[in-house]
Amino acid sequence: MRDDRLKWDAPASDPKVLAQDGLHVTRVRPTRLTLISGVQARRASALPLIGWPDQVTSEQFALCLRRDRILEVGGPDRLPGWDAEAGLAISEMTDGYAMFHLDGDRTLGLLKRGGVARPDQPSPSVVRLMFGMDVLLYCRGASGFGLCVPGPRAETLRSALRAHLSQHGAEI
Amino acid sequence: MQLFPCPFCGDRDEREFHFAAEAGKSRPDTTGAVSDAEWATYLYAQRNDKGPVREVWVHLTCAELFVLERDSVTMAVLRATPLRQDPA
Amino acid sequence: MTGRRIEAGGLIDRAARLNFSFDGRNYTGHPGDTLASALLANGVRILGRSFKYHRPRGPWGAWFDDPNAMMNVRLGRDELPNCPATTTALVNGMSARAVNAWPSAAHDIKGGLDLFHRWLGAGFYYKTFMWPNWHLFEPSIRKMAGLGALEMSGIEGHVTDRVDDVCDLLVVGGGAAGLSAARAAAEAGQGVLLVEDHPELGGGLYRRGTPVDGQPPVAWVAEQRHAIEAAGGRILTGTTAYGVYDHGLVALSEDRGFAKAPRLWRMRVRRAILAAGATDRPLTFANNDLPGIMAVEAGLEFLGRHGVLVGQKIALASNTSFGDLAAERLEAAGATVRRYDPTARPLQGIGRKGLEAVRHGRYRYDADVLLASAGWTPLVHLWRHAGGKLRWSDALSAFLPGDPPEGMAAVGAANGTFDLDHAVEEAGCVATGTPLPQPRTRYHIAPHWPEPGGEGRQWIDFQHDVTLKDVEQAARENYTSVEHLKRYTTLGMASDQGKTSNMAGLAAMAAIQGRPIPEVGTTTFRPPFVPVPMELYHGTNRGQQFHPLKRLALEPQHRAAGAALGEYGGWLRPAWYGENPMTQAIRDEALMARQTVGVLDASPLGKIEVMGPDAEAFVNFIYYNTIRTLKPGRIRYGLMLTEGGVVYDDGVIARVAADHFVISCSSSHVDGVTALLESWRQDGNDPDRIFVHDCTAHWATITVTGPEARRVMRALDLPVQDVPHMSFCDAIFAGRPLRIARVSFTGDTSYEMSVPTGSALALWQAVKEAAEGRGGGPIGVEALSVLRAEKGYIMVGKDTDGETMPHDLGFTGPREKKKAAFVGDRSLHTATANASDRRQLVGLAVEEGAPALPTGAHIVTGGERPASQGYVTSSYDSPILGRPIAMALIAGGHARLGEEVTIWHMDETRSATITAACAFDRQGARLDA
Amino acid sequence: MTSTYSAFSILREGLRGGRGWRQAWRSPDPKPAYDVILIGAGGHGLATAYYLAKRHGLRNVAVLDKGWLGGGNTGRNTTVIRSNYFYPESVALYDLSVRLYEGLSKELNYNVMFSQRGMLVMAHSEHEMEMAARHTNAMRLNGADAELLEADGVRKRAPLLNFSPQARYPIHGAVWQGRAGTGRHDAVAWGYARAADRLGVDILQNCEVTDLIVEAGRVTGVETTRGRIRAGVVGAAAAGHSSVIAGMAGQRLPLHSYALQAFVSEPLKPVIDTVAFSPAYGTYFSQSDKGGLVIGGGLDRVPSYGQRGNLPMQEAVLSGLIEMAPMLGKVKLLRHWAGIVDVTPDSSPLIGPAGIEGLYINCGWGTGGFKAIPAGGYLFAHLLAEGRHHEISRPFDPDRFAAGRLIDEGAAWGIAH
Repeated sequence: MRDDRLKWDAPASDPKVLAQDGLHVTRVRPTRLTLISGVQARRASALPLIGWPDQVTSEQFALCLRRDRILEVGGPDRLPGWDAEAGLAISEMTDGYAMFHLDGDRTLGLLKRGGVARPDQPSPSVVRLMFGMDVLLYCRGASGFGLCVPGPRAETLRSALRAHLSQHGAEI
Repeated sequence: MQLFPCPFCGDRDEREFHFAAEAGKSRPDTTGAVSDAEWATYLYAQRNDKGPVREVWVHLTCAELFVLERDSVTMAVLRATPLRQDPA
Repeated sequence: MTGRRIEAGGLIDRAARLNFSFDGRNYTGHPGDTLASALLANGVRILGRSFKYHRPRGPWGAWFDDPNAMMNVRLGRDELPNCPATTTALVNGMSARAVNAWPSAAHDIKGGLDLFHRWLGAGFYYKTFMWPNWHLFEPSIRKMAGLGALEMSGIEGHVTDRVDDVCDLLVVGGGAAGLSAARAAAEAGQGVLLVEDHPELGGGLYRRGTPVDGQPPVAWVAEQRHAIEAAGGRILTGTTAYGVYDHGLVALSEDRGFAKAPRLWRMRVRRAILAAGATDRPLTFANNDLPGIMAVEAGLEFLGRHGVLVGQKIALASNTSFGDLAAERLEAAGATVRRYDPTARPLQGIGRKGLEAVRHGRYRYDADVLLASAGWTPLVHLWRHAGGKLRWSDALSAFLPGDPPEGMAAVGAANGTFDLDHAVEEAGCVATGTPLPQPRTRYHIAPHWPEPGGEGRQWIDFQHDVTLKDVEQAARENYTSVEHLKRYTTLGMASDQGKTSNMAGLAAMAAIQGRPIPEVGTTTFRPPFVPVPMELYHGTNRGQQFHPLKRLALEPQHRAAGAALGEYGGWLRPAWYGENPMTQAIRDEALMARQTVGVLDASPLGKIEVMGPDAEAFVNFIYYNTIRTLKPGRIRYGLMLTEGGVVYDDGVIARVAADHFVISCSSSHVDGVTALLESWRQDGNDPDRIFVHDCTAHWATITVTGPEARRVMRALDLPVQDVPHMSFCDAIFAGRPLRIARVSFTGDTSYEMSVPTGSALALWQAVKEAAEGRGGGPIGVEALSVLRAEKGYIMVGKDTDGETMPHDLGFTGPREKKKAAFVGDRSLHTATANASDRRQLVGLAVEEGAPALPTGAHIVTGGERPASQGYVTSSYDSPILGRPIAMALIAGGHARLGEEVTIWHMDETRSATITAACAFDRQGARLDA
Repeated sequence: MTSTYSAFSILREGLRGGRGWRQAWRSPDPKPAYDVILIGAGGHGLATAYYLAKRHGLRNVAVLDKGWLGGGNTGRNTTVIRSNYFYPESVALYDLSVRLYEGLSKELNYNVMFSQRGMLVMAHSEHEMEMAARHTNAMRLNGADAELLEADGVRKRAPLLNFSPQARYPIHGAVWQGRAGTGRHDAVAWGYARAADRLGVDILQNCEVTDLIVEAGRVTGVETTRGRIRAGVVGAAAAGHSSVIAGMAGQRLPLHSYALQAFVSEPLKPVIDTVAFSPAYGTYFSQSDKGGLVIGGGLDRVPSYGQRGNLPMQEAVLSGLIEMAPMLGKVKLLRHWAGIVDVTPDSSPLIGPAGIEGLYINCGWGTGGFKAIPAGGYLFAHLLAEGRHHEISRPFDPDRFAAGRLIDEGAAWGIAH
């Protein structure tokens, strides 16, 4: 049995993931993430419902994941389980996603290394395949993006971004 | 790299999708008697048409199952409809 | 000396000098040169040798249309094989060597092979080398074949930058037509991307040197570039569109310098205009492969782009109206030019290692260069990639773009519009959707094709040494379809992929058979348009980014605790801890868990919630086992099957409430089980009454197992009294929810504690400390594998294979009794499923003192020819039992307990006794100790 | 006329300008009826015709193809020949093929260049080494040659691979089959075509079957672009398009059609003298006699009849290749192409009746039909001539699905094969 601890970089703990001219990636920790599914899920939250490329303007919003599923970010505390009255399935996912903020003029250039995500191609949902993994990608302001991956993928995303910048950073 | 339409999310990279099955198959009621042949037909027999096909696909990223009509020769995408509305 | 640099002209920078070497001799050139142009400027004629006969060769073309001048090129520490000298931009310090030649292209010791050519014709190897067998001959043939040698080291930083992008209109080709189209479209408000494969825009303009719109080429090109960019268009030079794929995806390779990986643009385009131009095709005549014979356009290209006059006494043989212009240009540059009409009488090249003279009919003329053209061939490759049709034009003697593929148009020379002004006009019209003027052309061609039965050796494919005689022989042997011709003679399979040879090959076959050329057809045009480094498909999809692993929230703690990390089911997990050798460490951990307590990071275990009014019926259908009867607060072990009845996953399911379940599947199957649940939910069930949340990532799970587990829990002040085996309770830990499940994968009392990953560190530290206080500590996955094997607990995929059904594992109840339908149910009742010789899971015991059985050893029948009856799936030394244990899948095994069987491994046999799979604590007394 | 190939005939023809070489096969016009019609002049169809004539004395046979002979998967594969299988049924089938290949050049008097340079199937972890041991043992018990190599043994045979412990998938060892190798794919089709033609078989190119003639519940002939042709019995060996043929008789088969891609690089001086396959990297490669690296991988993800490749699989296969042998990143790709293969649920072939009298199928070879050509032809000929299975083909009858008697090598090996 091999010991692969050297083969895989130890996970970084610094929330400032990357910083280069015109490009910043930071890890942020939302107060609460709640997964809500149901026939009426997209109408179940009082928070603004965010698809692509809707702009997130505050700390509280709901990302549209599917036809019948949203992810509340910074929403109210909800009792997990099946809410029979509202017809909603509710799970807390606060610790389930790693959330990154990407800011700067060159961010779109970096995202083009991960897949196609064009603001002029709208989509009701924010889920997509980027950098080879399932992510949630949404817009924050003019040149800012939010990028979420399941926690176990955080290190992969971080190292993917780092690899692109270290190899081709000057040309992105 | 093909572009497939998710009925909910819209056009996406083909790698976000997975071919599930040919459309129009229904599972025999296994609480009753099902012959070996019937079961094998359900499990294994395929139309495998050359040309226009109707298939069930999954948009992996949003987990939507839908019926995709496309041409298996030209790769032209003809129509995508959510499975739940599929009349067949 | 034949070629030389002229005083002025071209796009080179005469002020700067670049040093380089070829075949060991030093030369100089200028920025803007290719290896080929610089060598020609230095008077070098022989730049390579052909593949089969090692014939001396100079360049035929001046760009990707040259199959002859292939070189291994080294720059500093980096060497690339098979670089075409005509497309390799000269860099100071380059050292080039002709491939397939030794010691040099000029003096190649294998040149003598040419003497045997009459025995080495098309497909000779299919007819011989059969006796005694092929292997006798193969090694020496292999050594002879191949072009460049590959240096066995990688290039540092050779990493492709892959960019996904879209554009409204892609214009392929930055010549007059492409520039005009791009400008017109950009000024009409379209989002334009123009790509040109040369480092400079301008395409064929430098060859002619004629003014465009009254401006010299350089000025006109600069103005177009400015206008395109001013209108918002993008331009990429040094960029080749090399493939068109489904749904408008065009792959672009952007050159970033020698030995640097090109950038890959995966460009999704709404519309594309093909303005790729056309190439000269070779004239087929005797000795048409001699160094010094090259394409008319190549001669002009070297002159116009690189300031190199390729010869002093130039013979020019062209069957098109462009010959006049070419002669004028060359004469103006200082050469004497003599024109020949190749259609009038047969042409022949004379010379041994290069052209010395031309024979035309009965007349011989001295010449150092012969520029030849049999007409222009539009570059329609991308058109064909995209599915466009071709049509034959008698007027132009060429295949032209016919019925267009969706979203693509062709303009300029690529469309058979060879005259410059017409091309410019056509490009503007097509770009803006303006009606086209009536087609007209000044270009004139007198068709001239290979003439079967002709004298001498006439080359069709230069690199592969395919001659007209080879084509005639192929026809005689009935290899007449285009693909047979290509494969039998290897015509068109050289590194230029037929760009120079296909038309002549087709025409030769047509002439032999007396059929029109379009009836013979064309071979398939396949990507890549030009050879591209395979790195283009790799990029950052390497190392840790290639099949990346999922990472544990507690990985820093495991590293700090000295864990060896290994890959398990897509996760990086602690294999064992500490500095001891692996075997010792695993043994110590397994023993510790049996004697006191072990702590395991079990976070990858699935936590998939199924909720909704139909959740109960749904999970009852998904599982082999009956779940309907499970009470809230309780947990049940269960198997999931495929519809084929094969065990897909095992795990436990907990019922939280009437309409709420949590499925804890095995860690490698979380994504698969989630997908499977979604698929059944939406296909065959009411998706509005069942919802599936994969919450695995939110939770970290820490398992405490062993005789001291209960005391560890008490020390942490966690509720253990009301958690009987196979049940769970909810609690609070550090202000966050904690779920404690009593399930065991070791056979000892175990608690699986799940907290949100943010609280994992606190829980881990508390549990570890409490365990260490009782002589226990963390254990890795390897020790767990031993512990579970002692109990006969399976790992799906290791102790089961693609045939294993639940009753093979001893789980017979639901198959016989479960009334409700479930996934895979009917498959459990076929003749095969009912067979008595199915491979069933059992244990194996070895004689006292014997070593452990090798995993993968087979159980065999006795006798002369042993046959497999199954194999060992898991085998370990059990520290607690002090003897080896093993599990195996054995035909009819359940009925054979106590039987002594033969174990076979790599031709050696030993014996073992079939036992129950469980080897430790068969009564299960320790579960609740 | 020179009809036998030998060093002597080459010498003689060389001296007289090759004017004596006769046609490798005729281009006859279709007769109104044949005893046996084979649909598909690929390796399997041509081999079937050859063995029908040679072994069963049936010479009134036609092989029909919609295009040129050998133009389907026979002419567009990666030429690997091997019998490294797990189940006895599979080994019996594929080892028959290897044995026939071993004598094929001489039997056909056509050099098919079967080069037994061996094949490595890489194991990248302890677990994979255990699986490799299980497999090696199974192959040896079933009478096929196999050896379990440690990393050093692999290094000796393929030193260009990435043996670094830091490789994404470090090499622990491999299953080695020395009798495996590669052949010249076109030559197999041409050799069988020439030999069958000599025995009187009509090879009808550009003769597309547009329909099957069904009379009284029995297939009695075919409609083609060159007219109607009657047949005593029809055998379909139309890889990729078997569903289309069966569909003409109203039959559905357990098949999906997929594009399978292959790649060839620029020619290089010898760098590897074996076939190296890594399931973990998802790729395999060998080097052709011409010097090009011949590279393959898994099926495309999208069921298709479009005979062309797709980028995602290209990236997966070539990325895996470069991870496995990093210096290959600088080697240039010359071309890539795709064939349409039909794949069964257990990835084992279908040989047997097609569900209607008078029609038999030989298909479902998935990614590995080329290596099976001699055996496929041999067994299919037996079935067509005798009306019953040879014992080796019996387990591969389509009836196995209703009985649940699948031969799932992929499940046993852990990967598609």
